[in-house]
Amino acid sequence: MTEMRMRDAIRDAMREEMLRDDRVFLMGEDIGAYGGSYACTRGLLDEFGPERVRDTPISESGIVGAGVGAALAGLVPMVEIMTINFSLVALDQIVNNASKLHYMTSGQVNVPLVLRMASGAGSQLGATHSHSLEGMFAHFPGLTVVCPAFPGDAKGLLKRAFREPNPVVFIEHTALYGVRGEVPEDPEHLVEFGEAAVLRSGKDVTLVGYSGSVHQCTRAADILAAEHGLAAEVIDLRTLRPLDMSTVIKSVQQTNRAVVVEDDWKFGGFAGEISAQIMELAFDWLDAPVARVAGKDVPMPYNRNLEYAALPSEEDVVEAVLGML
Amino acid sequence: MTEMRMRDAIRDAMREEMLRDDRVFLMGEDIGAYGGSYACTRGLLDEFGPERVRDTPISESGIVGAGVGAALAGLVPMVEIMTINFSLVALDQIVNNASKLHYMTSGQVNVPLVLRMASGAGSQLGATHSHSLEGMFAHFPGLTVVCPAFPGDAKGLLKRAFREPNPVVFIEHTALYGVRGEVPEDPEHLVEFGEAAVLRSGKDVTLVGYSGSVHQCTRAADILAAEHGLAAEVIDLRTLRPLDMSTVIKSVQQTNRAVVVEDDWKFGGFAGEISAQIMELAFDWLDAPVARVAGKDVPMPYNRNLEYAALPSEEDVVEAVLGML
Amino acid sequence: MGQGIPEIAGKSLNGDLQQQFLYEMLLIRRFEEKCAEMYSLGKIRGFLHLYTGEEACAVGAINALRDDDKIVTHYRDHGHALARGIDANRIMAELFARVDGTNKGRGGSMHIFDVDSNFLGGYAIVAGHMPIATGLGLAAQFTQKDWATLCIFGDGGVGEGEFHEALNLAAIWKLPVVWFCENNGYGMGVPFDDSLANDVYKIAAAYQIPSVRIDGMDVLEVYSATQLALAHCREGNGPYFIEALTYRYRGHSMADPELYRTKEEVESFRQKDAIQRLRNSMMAGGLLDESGYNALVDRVESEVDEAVAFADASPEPGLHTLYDHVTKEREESS
Amino acid sequence: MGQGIPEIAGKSLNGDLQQQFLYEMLLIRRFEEKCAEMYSLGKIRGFLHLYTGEEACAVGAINALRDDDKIVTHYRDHGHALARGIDANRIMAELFARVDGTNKGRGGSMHIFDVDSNFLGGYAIVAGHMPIATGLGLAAQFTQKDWATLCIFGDGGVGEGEFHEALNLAAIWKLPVVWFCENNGYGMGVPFDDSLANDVYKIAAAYQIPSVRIDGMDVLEVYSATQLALAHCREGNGPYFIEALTYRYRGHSMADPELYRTKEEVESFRQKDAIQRLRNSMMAGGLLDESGYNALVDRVESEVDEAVAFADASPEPGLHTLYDHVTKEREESS
Ligand SMILES: Cc1ncc(C[n+]2csc(CCOP(=O)(O)OP(=O)(O)O)c2C)c(N)n1
Ligand SMILES: Cc1ncc(C[n+]2csc(CCOP(=O)(O)OP(=O)(O)O)c2C)c(N)n1
Ligand SMILES: [Mg+2]
Ligand SMILES: [Mg+2]
Repeated sequence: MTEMRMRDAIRDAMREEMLRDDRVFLMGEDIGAYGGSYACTRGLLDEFGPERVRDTPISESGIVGAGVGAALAGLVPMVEIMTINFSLVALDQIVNNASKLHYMTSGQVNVPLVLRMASGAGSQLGATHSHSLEGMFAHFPGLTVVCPAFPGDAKGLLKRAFREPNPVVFIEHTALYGVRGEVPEDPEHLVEFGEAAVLRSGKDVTLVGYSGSVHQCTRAADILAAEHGLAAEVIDLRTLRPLDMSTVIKSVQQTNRAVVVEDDWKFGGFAGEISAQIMELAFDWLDAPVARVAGKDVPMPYNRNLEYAALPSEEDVVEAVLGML
Repeated sequence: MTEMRMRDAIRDAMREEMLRDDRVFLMGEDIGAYGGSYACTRGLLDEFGPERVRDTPISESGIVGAGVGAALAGLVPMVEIMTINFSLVALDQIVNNASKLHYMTSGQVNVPLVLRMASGAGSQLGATHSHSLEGMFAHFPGLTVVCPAFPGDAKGLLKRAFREPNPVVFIEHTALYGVRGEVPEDPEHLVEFGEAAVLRSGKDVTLVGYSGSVHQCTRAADILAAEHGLAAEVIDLRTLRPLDMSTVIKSVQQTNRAVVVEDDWKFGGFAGEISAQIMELAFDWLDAPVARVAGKDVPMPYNRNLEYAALPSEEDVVEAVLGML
Repeated sequence: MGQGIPEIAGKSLNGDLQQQFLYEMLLIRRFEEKCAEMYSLGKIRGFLHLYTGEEACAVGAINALRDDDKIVTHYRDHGHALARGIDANRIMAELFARVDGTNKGRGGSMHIFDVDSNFLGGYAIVAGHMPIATGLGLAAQFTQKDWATLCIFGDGGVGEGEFHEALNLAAIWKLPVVWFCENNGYGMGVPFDDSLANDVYKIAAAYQIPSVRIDGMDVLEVYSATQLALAHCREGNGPYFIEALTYRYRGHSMADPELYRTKEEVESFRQKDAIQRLRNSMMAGGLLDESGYNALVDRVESEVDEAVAFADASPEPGLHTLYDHVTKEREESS
Repeated sequence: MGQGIPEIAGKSLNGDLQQQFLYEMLLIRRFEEKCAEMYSLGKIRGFLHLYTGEEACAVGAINALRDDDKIVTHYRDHGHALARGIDANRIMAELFARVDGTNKGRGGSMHIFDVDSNFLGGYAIVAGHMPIATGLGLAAQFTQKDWATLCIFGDGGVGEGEFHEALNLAAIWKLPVVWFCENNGYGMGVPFDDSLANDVYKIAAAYQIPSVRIDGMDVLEVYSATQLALAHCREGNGPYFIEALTYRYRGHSMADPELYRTKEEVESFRQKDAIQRLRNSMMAGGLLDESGYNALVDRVESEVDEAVAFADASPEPGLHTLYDHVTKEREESS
């Protein structure tokens, strides 16, 4: 184990996978000389050269589609879409090509493509640059959607993504790039998809989060313990598709209460899926309706106070828990 | 009242609004000489000329963006995206421009843009041409999402859309274009947004649908009545955003059971939102978990039997109801 | 001969090859006519876009390829699949949605795919496959192989942003992709002239890609233009662009009321029919006689009949397969 | 003078106008420098893209417009907003996220918007505003007005598919749009030469749009080129394309480590500084003296200081406004 920041764990994952498998290459806007807009690829151009660390023009649809093509020909491309906000111009490639080709061809080909993108709000980037669309991607069959909350998981999940025969949308919360954590050194340490992590055990309520919202859950758990004497169980989903509901249900069967937390807009968001599944699978165990704490249903305002108000906070989580007792 | 098909009701709505307001114009692929790929604009080119019924190249992003620009300049454009499957290449325009400009400018401008698109599966068009993405659009604040199930509503809602100061995504199920129904003649007959219709009253279970799935609900209600002696209340949401939950909740408080039906993939779909809200708002009234009957989580296969199996049917709805008694 | 294509003076293509071209064009023609019949019988469903009139494009371009070259194309793809040598039986079975179809009945008319012949698919989102072609080119370059990718698309596809992105990337990275635009004059009902601000091949030339316009109803011209294009690619010179002028005899799809063009216009193109042209020139050159021609016609007739019989006999996929292949299982070795 | 632009021989712009240009360029320069300071103080947040070095583009192009002409631009937009005459106080207040900002603190640096001056926004999705410009052009044509739309974007935007779609639509429909590419040599850290297969203005010319490349660090050249372009549009001849060669002195945004270029390169462009050039030529021509120049410098200094004071005094928007303007209420009359 070494302690490192999330962005370095991500870089190490890419570097190790490039060393392991020479079919792996990276492409994206400013991943080369610039070092990546969130510095995740810094140093890789020097180490691997411009064929394997390819700077591209600003053509998201073109480069994602090129990733699909290269994957069809047996390579293992990682395409970095600078931020999730720009994935909208490439969505057709992701949905109609990457996610469907294996099925439509009855298994003749598969698309081992890793799409990395930075997500999330909180730095006053305004309405067009503050999306959290993890749930949107999770809706499409054929995609795997990964959203780590810690450096160790980020590394293990990203390395796992490079060994996945299907397209993986790997979503990194911008607020977490600087977060430090323990990271295993073993280059064969992978984190499997579809396995949620129980970060903390508790008998009073289950808090479910992914990516950035995991940290709101753990902070809320701290407050609940310190100020209200309540023991919250905290679950980090780690991947949204596949989704590990059995860990969630096992927990809810103990706690009888659940709060699902996400940054994305509440209305029509992924928390609704989790909430509905909890009801479907653990109806008789629920002492209160599952609560959702999520982003307010507004385009993200630039102003800091408004932005803060638009995002879910640990206080909101605490309030939701207290409201259901 | 006149009886007519859905496609004719849609055409009449456009025609009447063009006659009423000379700022209204239509553009899209093959809406002119071809008459629209689902024949909804047939005859309008002859009546209004090529300035107001504008055939465009195959450039969805370009024409939707052009619609936004024209709307900013005070016109009231209707852009037809031939089918919802092609909306993915234009999604950035819809989300980052159309839906957000009013908010980002603090109300300086608004975008009175009507986006019509055909949706749904069932005609063996295969995986890329069988999307039901109503719920995806409903997730974005700033958009209004309309999905009529009957000709009369289609006309009243589409006319209402032309008078809406905000962008409206108007989604027409391809399987319904030929459906006949009573349509009011009064050119001032509008159907308001955010008002669900109770199509049929019943005390045993609430069936909630929109667009095509409304018809599965009514057929299921017939079967439930005829074969099982059960009275189902059927609710047609008509618009997903704004969403009329109060009509749904009032019903569930009577029936204590609900099934939400949609064509779209179940996982991460809009039915999850409705289901979660029913739990949140009517937890104490529920005798069973809200059930979701939706599309199977697979890209749509071409084969007819497989496609049928992938789509929700009235039998599935009946089964869900019987399973919750 | 189109602008910019050097004449292949004297190098008349040998008789066997011409015979092959004629056979393939006849096969496509007959296959498509049969599809129309099968569609009206309800045996084929969904969207069906027929290729009659454009046979010379598929046959000329695809015959110029090596086996290891890749093809991606649009939804009007039966002709391309047949020209690639994919068994007509398996194509028809796909259209009938049966397990012996190329895609086991999952794909349908617009999505024919056969990895064994490097036929990497028909794609139904206009221009959506063009970036895939760029990626295939990138893979060839990355692995230092000299196979090329043929990317076929319609004139309507030129309106999409992905045309621009795919061409630009291929040009700046010098990728071995032959862009092949089947300009049949219409994108559905919209005349090409109303759709693009310039000739297709001139737009392509702006990316500094060698770009030619050819007669897409002359199979020999298509063949030799594609050969030149492939040689250019294989030598590491980057992409090449061909705009082939052609015409579709039928409506855009089976649902097309064809309100946008006249019978006379269609007739005028039938006068230039590629099959008749090749047939006549072969006869004039002594490469074919009436009985030889009739033998070909009979051969394709029976092949197409056999395809229908084969397709009809093939079972439908079982309902238990619905969830197969949504994602591929990971093999532990990889 | 760039290729294709007729010399405006002898027609030297009058001294008052040159004085105005100089003042505006100085104002933008000082405003941007102050923004950098305010950013490091944490007064401005989010992404901040400064415009120093490129002032001649905004000032030259926007001064050629009429009041009823529309502007849409990209996220590097302060210079454009100032050149349009939007009060520096209100721009700075927007950057400070205050209620007196152009967007009441909702938009931020990348999204300055002022409908009263027909400044229809900075847009932050690269090339995402280009189709909007097409639509504005369509509206002018539809309503038979002779106002034009100026669409400003960066060289990086040319890589996007929407560039192609927007230009093509404007060209086939002959819309009054002046496309103005600020080619500052880089899209973030990627050199322009690695991004596009040809010169920008040559790609644009492929759409049969009159297209010129000009010196974007010469405000007089930018002004007269834009005048010609606007005249072309107003006469109903369709769009016009200008590629202005320029340079940004600072990093892409405040977060840019600038690993991709050398100090020497930056210095070489500073030698061609637009402000110094205009100042020198005005002095040489007797249109300006040292004290006149110093007066301008003092004036912009105090205007920018005032803008900061104004912004700082302006309150933050109240939390109760969070849900305002998600959608507009329908007025029954409409
Ligand atoms: C992105 C997208 N937009 C629209 C369509 C609907 N559509 C299918 S084919 C077609 C016309 C394409 O014309 P062209 O590229 O010239 O090919 P052709 O049919 O003439 O062979 C259209 C508009 C689509 N499939 N994809
Ligand atoms: C669709 C999209 N992709 C990527 C980005 C991230 N991004 C912001 S600015 C920029 C570079 C743009 O360069 P250019 O258009 O030349 O403008 P300049 O910054 O040089 O003025 C990039 C890649 C974005 N905002 N939108
Ligand atoms: Mg065509
Ligand atoms: Mg630039």
